Amino acid sequence: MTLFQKHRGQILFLAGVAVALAAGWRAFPVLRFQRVPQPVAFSHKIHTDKAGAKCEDCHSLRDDGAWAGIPSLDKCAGCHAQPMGTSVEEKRFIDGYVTPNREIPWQVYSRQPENVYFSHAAHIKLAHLECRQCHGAQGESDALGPARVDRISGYSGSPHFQDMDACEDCHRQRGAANSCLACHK
Amino acid sequence: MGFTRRDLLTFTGGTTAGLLFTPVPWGLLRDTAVLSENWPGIPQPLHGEIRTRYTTCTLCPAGCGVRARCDGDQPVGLAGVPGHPASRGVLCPAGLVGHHLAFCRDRATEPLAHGKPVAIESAAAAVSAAIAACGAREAVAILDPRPGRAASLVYRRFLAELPKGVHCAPPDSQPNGPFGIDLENTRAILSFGAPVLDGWLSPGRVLANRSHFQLIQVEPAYSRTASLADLWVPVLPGSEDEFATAVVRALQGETTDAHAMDVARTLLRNKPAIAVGGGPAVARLNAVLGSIGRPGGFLPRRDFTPVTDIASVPDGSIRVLLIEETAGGDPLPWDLLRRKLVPQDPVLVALTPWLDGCAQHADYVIPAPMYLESLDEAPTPAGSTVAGFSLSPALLTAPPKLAAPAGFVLRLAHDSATYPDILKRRVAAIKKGGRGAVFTYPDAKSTRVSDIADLWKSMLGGALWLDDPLPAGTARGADLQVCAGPPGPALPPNREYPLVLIAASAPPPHGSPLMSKLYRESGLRRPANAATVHPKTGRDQGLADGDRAIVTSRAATFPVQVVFDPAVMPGVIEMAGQAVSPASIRRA
Amino acid sequence: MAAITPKPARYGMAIDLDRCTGCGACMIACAAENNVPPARPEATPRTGITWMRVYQISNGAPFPDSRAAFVPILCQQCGKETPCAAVCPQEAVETDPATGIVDQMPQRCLGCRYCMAACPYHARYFNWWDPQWPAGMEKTLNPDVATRMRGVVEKCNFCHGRLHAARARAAAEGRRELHPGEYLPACVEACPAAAIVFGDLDDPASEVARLARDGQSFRILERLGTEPKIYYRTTRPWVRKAAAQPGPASAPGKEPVHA
Amino acid sequence: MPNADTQLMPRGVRRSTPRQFLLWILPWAALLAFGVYGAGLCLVKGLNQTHMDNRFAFGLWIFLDLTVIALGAGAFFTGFLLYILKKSELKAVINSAVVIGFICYSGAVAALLVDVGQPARFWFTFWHPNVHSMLTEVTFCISCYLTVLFIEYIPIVLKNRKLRQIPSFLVFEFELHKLMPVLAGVGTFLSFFHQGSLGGLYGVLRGRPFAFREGFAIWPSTFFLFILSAAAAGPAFILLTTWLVSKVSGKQLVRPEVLPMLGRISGVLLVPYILLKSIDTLVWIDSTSPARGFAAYQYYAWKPFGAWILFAEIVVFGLAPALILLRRRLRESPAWLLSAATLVCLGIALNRFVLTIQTLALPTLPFDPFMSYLPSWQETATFLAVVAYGVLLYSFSFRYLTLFPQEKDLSC
Repeated sequence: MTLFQKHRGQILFLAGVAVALAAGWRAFPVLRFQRVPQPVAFSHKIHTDKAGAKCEDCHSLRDDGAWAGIPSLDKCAGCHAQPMGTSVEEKRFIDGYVTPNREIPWQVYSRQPENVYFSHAAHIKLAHLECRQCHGAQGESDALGPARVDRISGYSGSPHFQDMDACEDCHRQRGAANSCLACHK
Repeated sequence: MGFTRRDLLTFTGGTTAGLLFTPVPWGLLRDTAVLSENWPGIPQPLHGEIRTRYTTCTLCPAGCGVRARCDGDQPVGLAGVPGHPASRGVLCPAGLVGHHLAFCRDRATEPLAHGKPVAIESAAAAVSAAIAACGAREAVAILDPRPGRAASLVYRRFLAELPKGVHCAPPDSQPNGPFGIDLENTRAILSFGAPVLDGWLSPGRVLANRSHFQLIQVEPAYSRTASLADLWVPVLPGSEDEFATAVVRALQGETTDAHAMDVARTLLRNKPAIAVGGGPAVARLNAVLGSIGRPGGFLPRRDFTPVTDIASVPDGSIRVLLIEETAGGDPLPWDLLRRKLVPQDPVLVALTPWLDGCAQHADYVIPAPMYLESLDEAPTPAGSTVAGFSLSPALLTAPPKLAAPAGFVLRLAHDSATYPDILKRRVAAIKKGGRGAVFTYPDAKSTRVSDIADLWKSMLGGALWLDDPLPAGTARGADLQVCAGPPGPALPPNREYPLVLIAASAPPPHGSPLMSKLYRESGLRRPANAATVHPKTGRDQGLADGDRAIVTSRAATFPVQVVFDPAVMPGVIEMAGQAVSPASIRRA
Repeated sequence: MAAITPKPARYGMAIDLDRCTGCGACMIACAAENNVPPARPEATPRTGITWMRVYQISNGAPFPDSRAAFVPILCQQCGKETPCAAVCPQEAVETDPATGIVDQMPQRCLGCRYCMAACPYHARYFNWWDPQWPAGMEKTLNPDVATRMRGVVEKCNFCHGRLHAARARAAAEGRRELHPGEYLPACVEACPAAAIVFGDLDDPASEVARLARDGQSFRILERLGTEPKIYYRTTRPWVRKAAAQPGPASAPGKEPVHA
Repeated sequence: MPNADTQLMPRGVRRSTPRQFLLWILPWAALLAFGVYGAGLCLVKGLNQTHMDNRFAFGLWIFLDLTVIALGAGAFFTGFLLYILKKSELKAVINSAVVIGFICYSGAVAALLVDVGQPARFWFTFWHPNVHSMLTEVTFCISCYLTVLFIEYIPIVLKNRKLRQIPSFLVFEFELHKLMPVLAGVGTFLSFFHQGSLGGLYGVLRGRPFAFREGFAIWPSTFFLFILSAAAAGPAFILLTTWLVSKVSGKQLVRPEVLPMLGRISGVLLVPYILLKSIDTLVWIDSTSPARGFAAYQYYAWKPFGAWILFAEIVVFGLAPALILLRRRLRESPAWLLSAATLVCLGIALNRFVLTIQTLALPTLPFDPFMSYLPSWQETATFLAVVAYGVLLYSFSFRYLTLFPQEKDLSC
């Protein structure tokens, strides 16, 4: 009691500090991002294991070196015109997208700012990077996690796609070009 | 004791201090910075697959090949087709951004009857009725901006069915009549006001040959061409024909006019030489130069069908006038057209993509597809020595309610065929004729027509058919008279109009908003309202450089911005797109 | 691993002033290629954005002896003590060692305009307005170039989007090096008179290097010592005089340069 | 209520009645509001609200910044003389000097924030600094020095009669006071630096032969000229303001010998400045400019920027006031003293004007025209807002704080 009275000031101050630290380190990183679930429950695992698909089968380079990214619906429809399994998810997917021929509004984990120029061709064909080096174990994942979108800037908050420093470090280590317009446009 | 204000302050102090050691401030700073990088409301490009597609430019008669870089199906950049025989892989500034036209304001997007939206059927019915209601002596006319197309044929057929149908074209729409210009072999060009270096024929073809011809520009205006020509002969406005005659006499060794002698000498030194532009005397001049039917001169081609010049149609004779306007063409002077119509309730039908041209006066507006919005055609490229034809496949999806002019006329004729059918027939005819070769854009190769299995398909992929040349010596000098315009009026200045108004090159009537780079965002080209005068002339009229002023001619008065240029002929006013006429200028 | 960076190039241009007819195709092609917004109604030659700008010059002789020539001015990509790069307070401007191109980063730019004051060629342009396109026209924007925002400086970067595209194509074929001519700025491609030659000034075999070396070529404001990479050529003495003489010809009382 | 008002005032000095004070404040407040509106337009709608353009990338505002910062130099230099060189007579004006310094610098920074196209990115300069840029130097020094001035301002505020009653404030103020010499030292260093960098700002523009100067190490000669000229102008400006305030308030604020002393300091510094400036100009005309292909006469071929500007800068606004201020007899007479001080301040303004505006007006391309520029009303309003802000802040400080310690003794 008297002790509290004596150090009332300091205690309150420290309490403030504690609250701030908790909010800043625990709450902020969570609140900062909005979690957007994927429209379709897709399992890379099943497709690689059961269907024996390889990354390049769906995610490929075009002839002009541009990255095709996530395949369009017809790629899925190729096999999923009719249900292949018995899962409810698949049925919902077919009824929701394949039958009405609606493109799937995938949430991109790695959405880059408009002014960023990233060449998959250079990183795959020249630097020989593995997909996982940037995309982690996405290829083996059984379910697609939600995409994290920064509430203010609207950018991807994926753990695998850190900010510019990460790119720069790697480029520095490998002695790759590091000028602004090497990666910006 | 309770929680005092001071406690609150201490606590807040603590939190503030604490926050500095968390990611909050830096995280927020970074986010705001990133936010400022893609500022809200800034349009973002599409990101589809990049494809290349080919078509042919129909904005002007040059018929340049177009290579379109498309993002998905949307063209995002236009460029020339390398090796294209008519355009040599080059586009003009307007052509480079032709894919923007579809997004311009003042577009006609639905059929209008007396300003009110109507269904295309009812518009057609009304027009048919008007045609049926024509009196015996009253004509039905179609104004065809680009004769020689398959569409023109549709018009002719339709008009032939009518008791009094006139297929007419704007003045000077068939320069050099049946002749092409053998630019590749000519060594001197004596140009009477033709904008040789500023949009004449096709820029690519002219500039590719620029290094091997002498250019003499006879023109009162200090035009682009005049300023760049090897010799500029600034004759008085309207005296071009006089000078041509003088040159003829000089060539025959009869005159002593120093300028004419000088010019004649240059022409004789650089043969073959040709004279272009201007009036009858210029035709004579070409005869004397022997430039007709000879290499390096005017060579005749097959496909020519003369069309009535609208100016030569008797005044007050047309009851129903259908005017086709192209996406890039200049609108005709309205007073000229009005004179041709019958005084009592004439019917004017505008087949046009624009609302701001003749559509303003039209009873019926039939919205035509914009450039690149529908399958179109390009006839023989301007100045080509052989007949030619190419398709202009669509790259953009057109709004629903548009109707191609030829398609509308087919509808009037109750012909079941569509415009594409007509184009198909034209291509089939070419195939049947078996003459000439086809230059295909994607591979830049020329193939004999006879060796092509599916001509229609390869034409749709972007191609230019060129006829075989006519055997030499099949041309008569007299034919060139066809194309010679009337001589300009000689203009003695008088008290009321002390100056002479002459044409300076005008901005295109419609164009991509990016054309502002040339006309407003840089001094490269003078805007439409610039009146350029010699400083002395200006000062005599009590003007200063940059003044706002009023130019008055017999025809009209215009508000202008005065520009002083010591290069301009004293006593004249140079203004965008004006006919030669006496004029005065005073400070506004 | 030096191998990862291709042999550095020093891209430059040789512009033949005797061929240029001032048609402006380069300016239009440039604006379309680089997503430069069209002018606002209030815009003037002094507030407009033209990475490539063609100036008309005159021999100064009055009627009827006047002759005109046209001088395309774009960023001269200064190679030494680059005035703009030196002054930018936050490294929004830098010279790319791999290409010699002076990069401008609008996303880093504060909009202080110090670089514009520093540039002797007036080749830098400020976004005085929010960029705006007519409704629907944003679909025609070039995907290889990011649009800029209000309040930042931009300038010619030799169509860097095209360089990216060319590199991507090469990478897809497993190449690091670009073939000569594989990468051309839009203005070079669009010029109907083929007045602009573009290439690597350090590659002795390249056309541009040859032109730069021969006697006909000069650079504008050469004596400022900033080693610009744009060479101009002409055989007309007055053009050379009017374009190459250091210091403004428009100075009052300065004799005009006659043909 | 007046008595509360009087309780806030320093003891033993008389101040105008609240009504008078209000009447004095109102017009300035109105001006400030108007200016803030203009600045707001520039921030919301963008810099198209100004008449600056791609050729006149800098305009009225940069001129304002350079000038007020030069005039604000009185703060650091007086501090330097008082705390470092122990010129204790300057105690009489140091507080006023600090306030003026604070006003000038905060005003300049405010104007700069409106001037840049992306104010939200102001911190980029600290995050990604380009160490070769003079502007980086300027930004760092000015922001630091502004902080210093702020800290120097605090004790003056805390000395306020009412605030003194809070014991902890008193202690804090006392502690701060011991810090003053240190702060003055730091401030002096920073100021010397950024005054110089501001000069360097233009001196390094090798693309602008009119402004470009050779120099020592990385610093062009303008770097040093600016330091000197600012040091000379600072005291002159304090002299002027002190006189002005005593005229407006109708009180004697400092002992009669103080102002002439300030004048003398200014004069003493002006002489070397003029000397160096003349030498620098000659070197520039003779070699620097011609070496870059520009004959110096060209610059003065355009009206209104004739050679008269050089003459005015060096003789009318430099030599003349210097001679006046160095002659004791002239210095003692208020008329001479004040006109000389005015000339000095005008000279500085002209010098900054020439460097900012004339530099940009002159074409560099052979085929480029001479450009002129008139600020838009929004620009002018923002400019006036800074002035109004200064007057207001100073008026309040003068009313409630002790800016002139001697006033008390002189008034009784």
